[in-house]
Amino acid sequence: MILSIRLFAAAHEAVGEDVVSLPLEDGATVAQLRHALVEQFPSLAAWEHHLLIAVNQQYVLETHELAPDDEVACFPPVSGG
Amino acid sequence: MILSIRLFAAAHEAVGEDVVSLPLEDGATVAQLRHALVEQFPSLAAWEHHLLIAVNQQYVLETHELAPDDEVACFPPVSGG
Amino acid sequence: MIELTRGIIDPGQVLHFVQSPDAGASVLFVGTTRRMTNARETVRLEYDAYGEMARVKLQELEATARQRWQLTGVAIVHRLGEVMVGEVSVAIAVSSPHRAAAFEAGQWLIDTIKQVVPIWKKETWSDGSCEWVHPGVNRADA
Amino acid sequence: MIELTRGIIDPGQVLHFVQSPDAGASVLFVGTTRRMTNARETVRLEYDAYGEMARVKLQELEATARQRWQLTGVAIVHRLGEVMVGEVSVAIAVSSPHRAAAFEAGQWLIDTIKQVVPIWKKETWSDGSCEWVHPGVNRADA
Repeated sequence: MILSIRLFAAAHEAVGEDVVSLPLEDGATVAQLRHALVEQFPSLAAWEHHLLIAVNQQYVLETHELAPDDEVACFPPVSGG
Repeated sequence: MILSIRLFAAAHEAVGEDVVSLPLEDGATVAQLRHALVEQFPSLAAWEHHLLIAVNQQYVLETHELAPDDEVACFPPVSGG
Repeated sequence: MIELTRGIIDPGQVLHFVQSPDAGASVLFVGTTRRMTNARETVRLEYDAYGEMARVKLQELEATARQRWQLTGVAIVHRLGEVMVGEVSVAIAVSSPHRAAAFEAGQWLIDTIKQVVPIWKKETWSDGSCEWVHPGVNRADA
Repeated sequence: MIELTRGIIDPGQVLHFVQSPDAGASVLFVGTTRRMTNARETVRLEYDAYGEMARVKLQELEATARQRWQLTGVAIVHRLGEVMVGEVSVAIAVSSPHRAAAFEAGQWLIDTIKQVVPIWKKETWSDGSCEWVHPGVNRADA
């Protein structure tokens, strides 16, 4: 499957795009997504362990399996308020 | 000495006056004032142990000695806010 | 800033008084005359004060709060006289570079005002009866 | 009431939204862009958000707060885009029959918003440099 991933804040800036496409095996987990993202966009490497992944606007576990229609987003720690 | 004592809230209402005069011996303490007040104004008796006495706009101990020029006030527990 | 007033309190103005580019956090507490207490309906409150001492005590509380917490601004406004249901009886604003300090100081101020500042409220109920509120005093005794 | 806005926030209106004759106590928290952080001067902040998820998370936080505390009203307004020094970036108002609940819920909401709602600030310093604020990330690594 090919997932679209929205990027925000410093992750957006590091990659230079606000949405990227990533080929993943069907049933890939969030952990695999994180790994593939950093491989395809090395500018994210320094952020790897800090990146948060949201699926359908919820935080999920690293073992969560992704589906082709999921709304996926990736961003660094939040700092609102 | 004769002290003027300002009364507030339910103490004012119980006595029917907002200032009363009370003869006291020179050097009388707050405890003596409290006792004399209730003796002269029996309508305060039910409040006796709840009445607060302020001298020169400060709360003071029962052993505090009063002076003729003191600004003395007597009132029940506060309920602002 | 300490004020006792017989006029309507505008909480936005009390907040505005403490806001500053040096304070990242402001906390405003607003006390309002509540309609229902248990199953009884309040029509209005009437606040009386020993005004001179109330001002002295409020200034002491502001000074104490400024010693305990790093505060940029403090404003306390208490209404006197008749206050109808839904109207503001007290507004307390504090600002600080740190939000925990602003919350703690705001809560400490209202808690302590209710304990030591010589202001009293008289409650008028919907059945027309009225009574002074004197915490800790059993009305059966008094 | 949850709102993300690019316009100026009026804290008095946010407070007004939660005031009610059923609530004796209202607490308003206001976050303002602070001029100095340690010895550095901020000129402005810029807030970016994952708007759809931020709204979902803020609604969840309101629902959680209403379950944990007896609240009459809750209003949360967060600014997005450019916010100059001294301007309001967030306003949170809660009302309750009980003041302790209002203080606790207000503090819990701002603490939790800062931890979980996908909003980010970028700080522009007086020397012209700017950087995203990402708590817990060591800038030497990233």
